[in-house]
Amino acid sequence: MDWLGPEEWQAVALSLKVAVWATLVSLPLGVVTAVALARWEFPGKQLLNGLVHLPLILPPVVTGYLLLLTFGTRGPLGALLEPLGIVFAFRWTGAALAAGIMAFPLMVRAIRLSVEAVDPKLEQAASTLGASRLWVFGTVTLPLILPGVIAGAILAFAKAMGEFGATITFVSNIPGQTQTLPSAIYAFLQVPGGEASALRLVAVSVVIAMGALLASEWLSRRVAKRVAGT
Amino acid sequence: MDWLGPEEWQAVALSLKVAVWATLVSLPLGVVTAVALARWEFPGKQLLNGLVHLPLILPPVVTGYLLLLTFGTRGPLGALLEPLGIVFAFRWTGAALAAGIMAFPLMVRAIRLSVEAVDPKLEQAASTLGASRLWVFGTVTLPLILPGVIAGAILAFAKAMGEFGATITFVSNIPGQTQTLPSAIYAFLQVPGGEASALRLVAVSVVIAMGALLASEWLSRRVAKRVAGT
Amino acid sequence: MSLSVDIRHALPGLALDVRFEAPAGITVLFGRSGAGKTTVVNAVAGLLRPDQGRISVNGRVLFDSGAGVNLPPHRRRLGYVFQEARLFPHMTVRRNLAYGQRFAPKGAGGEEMGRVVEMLGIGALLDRRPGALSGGERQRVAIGRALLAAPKLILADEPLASLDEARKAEILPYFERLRDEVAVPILYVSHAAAEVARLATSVVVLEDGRAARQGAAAEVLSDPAVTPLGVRSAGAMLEARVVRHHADGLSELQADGLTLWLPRVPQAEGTPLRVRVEAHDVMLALTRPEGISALNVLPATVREIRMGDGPGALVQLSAGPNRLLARVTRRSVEALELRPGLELFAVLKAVGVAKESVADL
Amino acid sequence: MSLSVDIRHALPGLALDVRFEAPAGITVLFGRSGAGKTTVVNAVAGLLRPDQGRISVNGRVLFDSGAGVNLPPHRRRLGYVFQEARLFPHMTVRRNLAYGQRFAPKGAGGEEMGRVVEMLGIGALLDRRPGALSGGERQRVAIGRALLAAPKLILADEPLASLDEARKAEILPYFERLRDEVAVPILYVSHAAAEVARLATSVVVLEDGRAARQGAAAEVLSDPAVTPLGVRSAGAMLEARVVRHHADGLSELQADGLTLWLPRVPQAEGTPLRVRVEAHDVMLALTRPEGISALNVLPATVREIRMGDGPGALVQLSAGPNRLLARVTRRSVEALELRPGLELFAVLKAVGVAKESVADL
Amino acid sequence: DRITVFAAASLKTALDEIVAGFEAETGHDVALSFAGSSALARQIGLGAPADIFISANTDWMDTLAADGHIASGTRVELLSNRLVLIRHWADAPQAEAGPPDIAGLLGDGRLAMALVEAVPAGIYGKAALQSLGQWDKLADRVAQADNVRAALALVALGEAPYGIVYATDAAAEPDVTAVYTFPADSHPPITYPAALIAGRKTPAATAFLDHLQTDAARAVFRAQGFIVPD
Ligand SMILES: Nc1ncnc2c1ncn2[C@@H]1O[C@H](COP(=O)(O)OP(=O)(O)OP(=O)(O)O)[C@@H](O)[C@H]1O
Ligand SMILES: Nc1ncnc2c1ncn2[C@@H]1O[C@H](COP(=O)(O)OP(=O)(O)OP(=O)(O)O)[C@@H](O)[C@H]1O
Ligand SMILES: [Mg+2]
Ligand SMILES: [Mg+2]
Repeated sequence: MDWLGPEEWQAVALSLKVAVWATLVSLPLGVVTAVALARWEFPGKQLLNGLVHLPLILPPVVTGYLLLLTFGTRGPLGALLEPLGIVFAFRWTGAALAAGIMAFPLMVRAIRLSVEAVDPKLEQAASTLGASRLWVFGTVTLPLILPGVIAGAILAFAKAMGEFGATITFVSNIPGQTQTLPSAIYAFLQVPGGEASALRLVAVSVVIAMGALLASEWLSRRVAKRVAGT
Repeated sequence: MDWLGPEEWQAVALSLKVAVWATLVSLPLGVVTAVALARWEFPGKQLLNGLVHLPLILPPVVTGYLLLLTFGTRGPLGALLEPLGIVFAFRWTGAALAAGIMAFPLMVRAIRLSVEAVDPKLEQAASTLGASRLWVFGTVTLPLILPGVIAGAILAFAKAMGEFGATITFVSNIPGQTQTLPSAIYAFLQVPGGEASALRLVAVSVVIAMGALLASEWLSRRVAKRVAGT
Repeated sequence: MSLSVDIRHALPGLALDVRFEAPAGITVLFGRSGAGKTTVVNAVAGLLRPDQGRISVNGRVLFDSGAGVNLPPHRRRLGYVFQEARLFPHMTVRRNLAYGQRFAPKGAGGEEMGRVVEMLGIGALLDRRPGALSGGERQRVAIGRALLAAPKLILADEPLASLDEARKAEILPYFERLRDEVAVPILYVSHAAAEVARLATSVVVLEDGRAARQGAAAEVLSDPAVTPLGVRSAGAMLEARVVRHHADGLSELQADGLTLWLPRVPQAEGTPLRVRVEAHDVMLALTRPEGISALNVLPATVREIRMGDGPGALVQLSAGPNRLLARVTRRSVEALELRPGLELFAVLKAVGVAKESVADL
Repeated sequence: MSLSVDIRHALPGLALDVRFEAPAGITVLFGRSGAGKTTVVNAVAGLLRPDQGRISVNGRVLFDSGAGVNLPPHRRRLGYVFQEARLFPHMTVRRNLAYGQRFAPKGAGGEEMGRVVEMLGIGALLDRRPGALSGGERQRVAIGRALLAAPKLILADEPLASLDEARKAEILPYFERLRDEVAVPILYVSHAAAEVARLATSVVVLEDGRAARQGAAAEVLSDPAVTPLGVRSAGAMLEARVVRHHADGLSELQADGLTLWLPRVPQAEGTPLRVRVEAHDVMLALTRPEGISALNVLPATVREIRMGDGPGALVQLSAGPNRLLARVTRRSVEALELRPGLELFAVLKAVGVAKESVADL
Repeated sequence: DRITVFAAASLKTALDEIVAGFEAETGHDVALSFAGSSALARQIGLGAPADIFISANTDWMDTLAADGHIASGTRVELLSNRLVLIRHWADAPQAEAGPPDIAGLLGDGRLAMALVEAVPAGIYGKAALQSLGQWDKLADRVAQADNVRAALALVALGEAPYGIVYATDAAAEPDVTAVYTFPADSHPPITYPAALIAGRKTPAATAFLDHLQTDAARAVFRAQGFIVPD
């Protein structure tokens, strides 16, 4: 399609890549965190809970700034990770990190609700049959929370597709490297007469997210039907 | 406390008002939408689903701009509602509208997951005892989804407290009228030397949101315990 | 007062095609596990919409696929005791019990909470939630909840399956009273012979989704060809009247000229009742035996002898206008030279008649 | 092969304080609804951590509050049939059944899937999910799932409560086989007298959280003071041996000098077995009755007469080295002038002994 | 009377101070709404209750004027600014004689700027680099932030060794040093136009616009580093 310029296509591709990675990488962590918050008792639990919600509460710019402080080349974690070849500053990986962190509370909340809805009696039944806690989780809990995991993933994906404030603050806007769709949209909106171009990009991002949403609905329904048992 | 100026206190008060109203007003709508998406079959269901998720996908600026176009004094809905005395543009009500709309997908997803986890067999049991659909909802479904409703409400509240992009785009940043905490933080961050002031406001907003979070956790646990049955 | 069911419904595992008329009283549905009992009950409750058919209670049409009628469950005025309790987990036992009362029309004359609670022995549980109840306790609360909804039709799916004998013995009279006084039609699923015998006004036997046999309880259960609960549960019904309660704890009953001695029955003197005499409790004697512990020695005439496949035989007797069934061995049939028309004595121990086998008429 | 339980635990509704030793075989727990049966079983399974006490199987300590031992459930090698199925809703029946097999050590010699499936009659259900099963079908799958886990201890909480008689009759022998051949200790909760009588090696009676009585099945169930299943289920055990199967479908048994005639028993000639004779099936006669249908007329001596509160009395008899219980009315006790030492005849119909009451030794 | 002023966010510190004086002097009540120029301009175009608009660039003011939203004859060029090249202070500051070879200085670091196509500081910076003949070498090396303050932060934190920001921002940030001031003719004039909004030409608003041009006000602007045209 030629109604998007090459730079815009780059932004679309990059946004997809960033959102997919942000979602996939944070998913296991989100599941673990959700289970921990829903089922375990440990000191500092409420602290973890607050921390997870922080990106939701803070203005995105602040989150981005904090990321910069922490994961920037001079930041403590950034400096630590750099020798391992993990660099976030001004890279798409940083965009994914920002998107993942911004989406994390949404993901965790969704999964956590599902975990809380699982009947512990089923998990008990599995354990009496010889399944260790890990096996119980993998064969009973996880399949049962799958609709929640899917919901969490799609929320995270949608959020990651739309995330702007933290991302641009953390990794700036470098066309082809860190320019995501929302950054491009923002740029168009800053100049008089840029609305039409912005709208085209908005349409693209809506189409992508809606496609993902429909796919997740379909998947979720299939899973739910299986669990309902017919 | 005199470490916040009067204008800042105004911003705190306004943010609270906006977030509380946004949460409370959208809550019933969120519950209905969640139930509709989880349980009913109707034409345009996927459209509604997409619409609900839209604010999550769109960059906030775009959402704010669309709100301005729609609910502004010159917008179609704005013009329609004005004679009824309902004005959103550049009022705190508009900030609440923006916050509510931005928070809506989070609220709906949380509630919807809970609705999907309710065993329809319990609702059936209630209906055999003579309860109409509405009664069943009020006496069985609603109490059982309460943890999800609380989770949805707190997510929405936190999001509303932190919402910035759509709000400032829609209703601007007029102290005492539409200047919420995030807008005030933004303004401070735009000028040299404003960081310290911004940080103070960030701290306030974190304290408020964490307080709400803790309260919701406590409430949620109480409710869950009741439902678990001991 | 009657329930009429005529439905067809296809499930992956079952093709349901059931038609029966249940008269007033308790209609027991039975059949093996998976025969379709719960499916039928769900259809009557409105929880399952049959592909085709018609269901009506006392002329009120609940469902009619032809006429497009399908009353929602809450308009059917039911009391459904589910096979798996289904208590509301977020309500105390008390609120669970009271749930249906709110929806009963004023003056519907439902049961009284206190009475039901006492009968079910759940007084100590009222402020607990279902999560803290034992299996049997849950089931009892579920029974109470259904009874308190002032229903016009009671559906009970194995309501007593998880209860101990003593508890059953306390609850059974309640169902009898419902049958006899309140005159609510009851559709009752059960596997337990004693329960069926005691409660059933009529019986529908389901086999693979079809009503293989149906009719009055006395008839279906006395038919040696059916004995659907296994041959051990064959038996006959006697209609009798309480003559007198004696000081030694025995009650004297009169059944059309026969005198029966039973352990004290709860009914007042003069009350008509029915007694189920199980075939395997009846012994036959050619001469009136003397010096035996059995108190009931009834003169009778052999009407019919049905030899079984195994070592047993079922002997149908007439004792006055009453019928009795006796299960004996084929060896005894030969040794005693039993044949239709032979006059002999049926011997029955007073204690051979279980409490559950005596029921109001 | 034995299970030793000694636990104390306080619940809001119940103060549990139970101590019992279960020898090899099937130990039946019973007691009224809410007595604490499920709680005890959960403690053995490790799903409930008792406040105090010790639980061990064959010397392997599962729990010891003193020593701080508390094996997690998955290390206890259990097969637990829950009171409420608890199937995994997202797995097919087949996967539910196979679930525990994975965790069994290689060569643990568990049951074979095909055999269990056939015994339970669930072959047609293998590809369905639990949501599409009937109550009884679910329960059967749950039994299969537990058996297939190659457990070292089977816990069964009213496993057969929701099954029809015919189905029960098919599954009971399986538990017997487990008891006799596989020698897995089994803790079994049941309310059903016939089931208990047939399966129990030993019996623990729970009352309000305490073990009110325990001992060998024959002993506990023959004790007229206990009759824990209600007085109707009092009975005595006779140990006997199959002498011959006769052509007319009867089996001749020998019990220390007494000859017993029963409907054909499945055991081969020469096999020792035990027969439960229920007290209310036994009639007493002062002289040997002639011309009666009952085949078993056993000379006996009155040992003890226990008058009940009601109209009944339990008479304990010795017939050779065997004990018998007869339930009669007080009126008969007086009319026959029964007293310890009196010699008389115990009359028992061959068909009076239910199939379930005959069991391998 | 109440006056509502929509002003570019970078003017916050100065305007806050000026307004305090103005209010004390006249008894009028001034509400200052700070946001991005683009958002403010759009809001005014859609009927925002602003009396005065102070933009950070001329484009948005031109657009509003073209659409007839500006009271004719009231537009003044209030302020102007200079563009400087800054570097992180930790590296020994060195004065540059002529225009430095920025690409050479960067090494493998990035040049922090505001969005070069959208945000005024970025647009001006790009023009300046083009006129110095360095843009083509640098185009791929630029980390574009969503506003000039974020660009400044990147340099202040050392994430980017160099950046291009306004002189006003550079002056107030202790962690950066201005190493080169771009010639005023290397980029379009940096001006902050102010004007009354059409239909809002009240005496109070006019008084405030006049007040902004008083010596007292100019002194405040100057103190913030702005250049006040004579
Ligand atoms: N979590 C709990 N909190 C409080 N009381 C409980 C809890 N669980 C069980 N109880 C009580 O403990 C008692 C014993 O329960 P348990 O489930 O062991 O009974 P049971 O003997 O298995 O009865 P049933 O035959 O009805 O299944 C009951 O009175 C029950 O109400
Ligand atoms: N949703 C379903 N999908 C497919 N098959 C089903 C479904 N529900 C029930 N069945 C099948 O229909 C048959 C009848 O089920 P139903 O529950 O009526 O049996 P039931 O007579 O109540 O048995 P039980 O005594 O075991 O409770 C069973 O074989 C069951 O597997
Ligand atoms: Mg059923
Ligand atoms: Mg129990």
